[in-house]
Amino acid sequence: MSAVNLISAESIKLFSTRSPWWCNLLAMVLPVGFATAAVLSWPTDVPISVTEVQMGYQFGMMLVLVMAALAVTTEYRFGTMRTTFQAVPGRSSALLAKTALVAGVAGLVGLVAALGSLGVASVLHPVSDLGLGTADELRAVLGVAPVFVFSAVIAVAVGLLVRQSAGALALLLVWPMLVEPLVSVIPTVGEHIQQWMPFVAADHFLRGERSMIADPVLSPAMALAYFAAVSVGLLAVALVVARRRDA
Amino acid sequence: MIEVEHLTKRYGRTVAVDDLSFSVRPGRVTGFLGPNGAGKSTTMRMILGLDRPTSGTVRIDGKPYRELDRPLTRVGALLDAKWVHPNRSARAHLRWMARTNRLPNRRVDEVLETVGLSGVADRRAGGFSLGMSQRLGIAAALLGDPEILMFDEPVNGLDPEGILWIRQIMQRLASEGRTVLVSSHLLSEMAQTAEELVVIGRGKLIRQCGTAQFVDEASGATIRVRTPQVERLRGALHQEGIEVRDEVVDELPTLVVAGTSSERVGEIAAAQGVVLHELSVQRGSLEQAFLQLTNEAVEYHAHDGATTGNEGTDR
Amino acid sequence: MTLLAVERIKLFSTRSPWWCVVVAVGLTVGFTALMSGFANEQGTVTVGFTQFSYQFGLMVLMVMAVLAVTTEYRFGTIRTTFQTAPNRAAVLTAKALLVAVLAGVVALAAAFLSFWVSDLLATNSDLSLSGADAWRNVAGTGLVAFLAAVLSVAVGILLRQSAAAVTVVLVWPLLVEGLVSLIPRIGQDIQSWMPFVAAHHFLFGGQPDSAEAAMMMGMSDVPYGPWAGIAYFGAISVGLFVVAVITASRRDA
Amino acid sequence: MIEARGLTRRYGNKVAVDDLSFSVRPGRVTGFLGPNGAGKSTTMRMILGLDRPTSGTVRVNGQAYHELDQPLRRIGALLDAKWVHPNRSARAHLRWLARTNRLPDRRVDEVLEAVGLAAVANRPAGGFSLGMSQRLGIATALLGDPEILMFDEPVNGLDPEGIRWIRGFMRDLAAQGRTVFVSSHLLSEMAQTAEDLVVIGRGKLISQCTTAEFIDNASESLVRVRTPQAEELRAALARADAEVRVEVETGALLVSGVTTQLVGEVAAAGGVVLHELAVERASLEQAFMRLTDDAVEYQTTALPAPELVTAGR
Repeated sequence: MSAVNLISAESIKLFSTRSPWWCNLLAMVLPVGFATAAVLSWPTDVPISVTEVQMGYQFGMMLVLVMAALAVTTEYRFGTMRTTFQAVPGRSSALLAKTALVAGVAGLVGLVAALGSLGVASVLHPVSDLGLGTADELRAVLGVAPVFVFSAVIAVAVGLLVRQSAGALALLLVWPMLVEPLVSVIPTVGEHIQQWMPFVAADHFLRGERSMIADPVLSPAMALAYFAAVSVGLLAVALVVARRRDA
Repeated sequence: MIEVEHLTKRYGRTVAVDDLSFSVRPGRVTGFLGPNGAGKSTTMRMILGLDRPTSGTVRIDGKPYRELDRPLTRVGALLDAKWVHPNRSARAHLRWMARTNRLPNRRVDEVLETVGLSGVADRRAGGFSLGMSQRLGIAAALLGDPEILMFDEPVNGLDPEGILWIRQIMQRLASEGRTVLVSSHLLSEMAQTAEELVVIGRGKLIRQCGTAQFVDEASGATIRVRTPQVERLRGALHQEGIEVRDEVVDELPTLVVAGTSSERVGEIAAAQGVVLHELSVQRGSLEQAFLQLTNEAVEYHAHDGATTGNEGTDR
Repeated sequence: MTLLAVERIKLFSTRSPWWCVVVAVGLTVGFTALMSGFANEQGTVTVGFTQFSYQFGLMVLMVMAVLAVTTEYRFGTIRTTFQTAPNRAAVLTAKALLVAVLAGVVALAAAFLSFWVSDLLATNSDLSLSGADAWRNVAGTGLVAFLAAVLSVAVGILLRQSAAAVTVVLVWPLLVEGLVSLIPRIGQDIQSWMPFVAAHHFLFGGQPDSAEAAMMMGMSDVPYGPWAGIAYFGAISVGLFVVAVITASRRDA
Repeated sequence: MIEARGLTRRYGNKVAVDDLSFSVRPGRVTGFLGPNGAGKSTTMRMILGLDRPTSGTVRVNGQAYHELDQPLRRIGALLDAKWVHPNRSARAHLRWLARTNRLPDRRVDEVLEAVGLAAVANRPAGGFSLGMSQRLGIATALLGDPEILMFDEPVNGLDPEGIRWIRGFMRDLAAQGRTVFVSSHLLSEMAQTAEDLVVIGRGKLISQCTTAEFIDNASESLVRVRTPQAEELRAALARADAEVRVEVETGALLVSGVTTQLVGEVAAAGGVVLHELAVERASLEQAFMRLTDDAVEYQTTALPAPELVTAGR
């Protein structure tokens, strides 16, 4: 069974139900919508920066997390995971194919959302010189794609471990939106711990010095590498667990 | 007493139940039959006030379901055995139901005992097999000790012992004077359980009558006779004006007689001194009768070349 | 009363509410303890500081409230429920009330435990529950959780589906309300009228460290007082719940 | 060919399947019977490599399931018809499955046609009745045109037309030389469909034999006689060394250890008028009840003992 077949099977699965379409659509529309709102209310004579235009990427990321987690948990909920393992007894290859597909889709969604935001902003706000000239600008825009890719990997891994939609989603949403930001409130050590939080690291990669980390240890590129390592590590654990478990 | 009058339910353009009227009487098991998609479940859900009829009414002892006080003491129903929270124990499931209708907790233990789940009452229902869930569903239906009971495919998933048990419990409930309405696709089971039938197809009433009547109308009974003195018996039956057909059954020559009783054939044979090797009544099966009557009401025909004629009469 | 008792049996006979209660209290109190432990040296622990982590508990309790409804739809027990008690408005109100009371009590317990734990750990700070503002801050979390649970039940009834409902009740307060303020010029005005911002203002408004608390939500000044804030939040919760009940009564179960 | 050797599965300290060995041969329908909780589903899941055996092996055409390349082409199975995403169409469900084992999309339409779902193939499966889901499950099993087919309670939820259809369908598959392994609780159905039986109880093998043998081993066959001269016939039969009982409700005589011919001759010789003379074969249900009596896990209580039940009447 070749990887191509497995990925193609997974893509039929993913795109033959409604929720991934909704999630992906919203993941593209919301950041662009946010960029539009931001640009429209920005003073027309003051330039806006690329980083500010991309601020709404978090909406997209949340929906990508939801989409990727549901791609796994609904299979457990409706019993199709068993059918999958029946058709592909090598479970890891089936799950890797799913991860690859979901992550790939997430990356594309990220790219569309980021370029869409940029495009809308440059049309609506001609005063600003919005482009992909500097390394920072490139990272802020094109970087959304890898961030979404690895976010999706994390979500697939959590979905495999938790197997249950509500639990997986609560974890995946509360973690980046509440736990990671609140960590910085802890006096003395909070800010130091915070920069080792995966989604904060991803944010640091995208936004560089504008991210919430005051005194970063990692360079933006290293922050992405760190985020990727966390996601792949989590996936490895999830695959081992899924292989050992009864389906 | 359940009275259904001109009941209609539309979902968009599809008509699930179409001007359906029937009533279910106490003291007997009434079978509710129909092909898939005939509207049986929808009808049952409307009886319980779960779905709103587009038009028409359902009355339970003269009142709509939603107006019943403590409805569980009037109607007990099992529609889907899997409608239980998987992490809740069987006992807790019944306890909350009992509480809604102010039934004592003691009653919970009683019905658990009746369905044979006492030993597993505190286990989570999610770990139950379909058969055990089915028993839990039946316990829930019996909880309020209601006069009217309604079961949707109660035999589904039960093992043979359970099937036998439910057949007996339904007959017992009817003999206590209760109203019992049961839907099922298993006609060999229904033939043994239901005295009365309500048959629907495409949402419309096809027939409401006794089971025996239903079967006999569709396919009359025949009598199978085997004897070493075939010609003598044939002649004697001819003289009495009785029709006889020759067939080969189980590789033995056999006379098939229609339009009379086995008693009469036996007496004619005895009068002529004919030795009988077999004298048995062959009834049509409920399956045959049902398939004949609902033929055009079946919605999804499978393609097959293999079905043979009279499987229903196999013993 | 009967219906409340029924909902109580239902809620506590599955595991997830227990887990939610434990996690809600544990997270809130644990995080407060962590913060207070580190803040002890500076001696800057205030009443508001001990309540910063209320959102942890609140989110978990909202998830619990959503699941109390959506699992009934998922497992079909809602049909059994409506079969045993055909008055749907009464059933759903009983459920909302029970879940809300539970959420309120748990949040209250978490708030007082947080305060008490901070008091133990932050020996250098002079913590005391005196004054209306301090009491509103600590005891008010119960009220906020109560109303937030009603809102969550309403969302659950309307969406009937765990994944969607959980996403909505988490993304709304955590992301939407915060990011709204980033829209230039009008963003902050819109934000003041966001329900969870109003609830937050009820808890922390008018306190010495309200600025820090406001910053946490990424929010600015609001043009109304704390009690108006909770009234506004309550109106939205109850309004949504009424809409949900009407919808459920009309719908096929 | 499916072969189980010493198959055992424990969950904690509960033994679901206990040293089970059997084989299922091609060219016939083999019924898999057992009371609830006997371990049938667990066994089927182990055959498909979904659950791991604690010990023992099960082989499909000589190979363990996980060693099969493109397993859908070797063994097709229907374990639970509801294992379909409710928002996914029947066609999409079959298409992704076909893709995993490199089956052409054309095959999807063929099997949809074969089970009679072609017209509703693009509707979401969540709106299907249990009967339609069951047909979709059967289509899934047929997808890879496999030599071996395994069905867990395939009749569940089918309407009478569907029941008759699948009965004929399984016989056809076996007649084509395939191995067909079917579990079911509906014994009147199995009696009409299965030639061979594998019967288990509490995880252990109770019997593996043909259906006819199974019934004959478990129960005697009786001759049922109705006559207005019961006493005379009874006496005459007693002289012929036949054992006679009286059925209480009807007054009919139940004679064991003789043929209908013999009873007919005895009656004629004594000038006895007969109203009925028929063989009363034991049903599979009766045979099953007798053999699995102590293997039933959730015994129900407080009901009268089963009366003599005659199947197919």
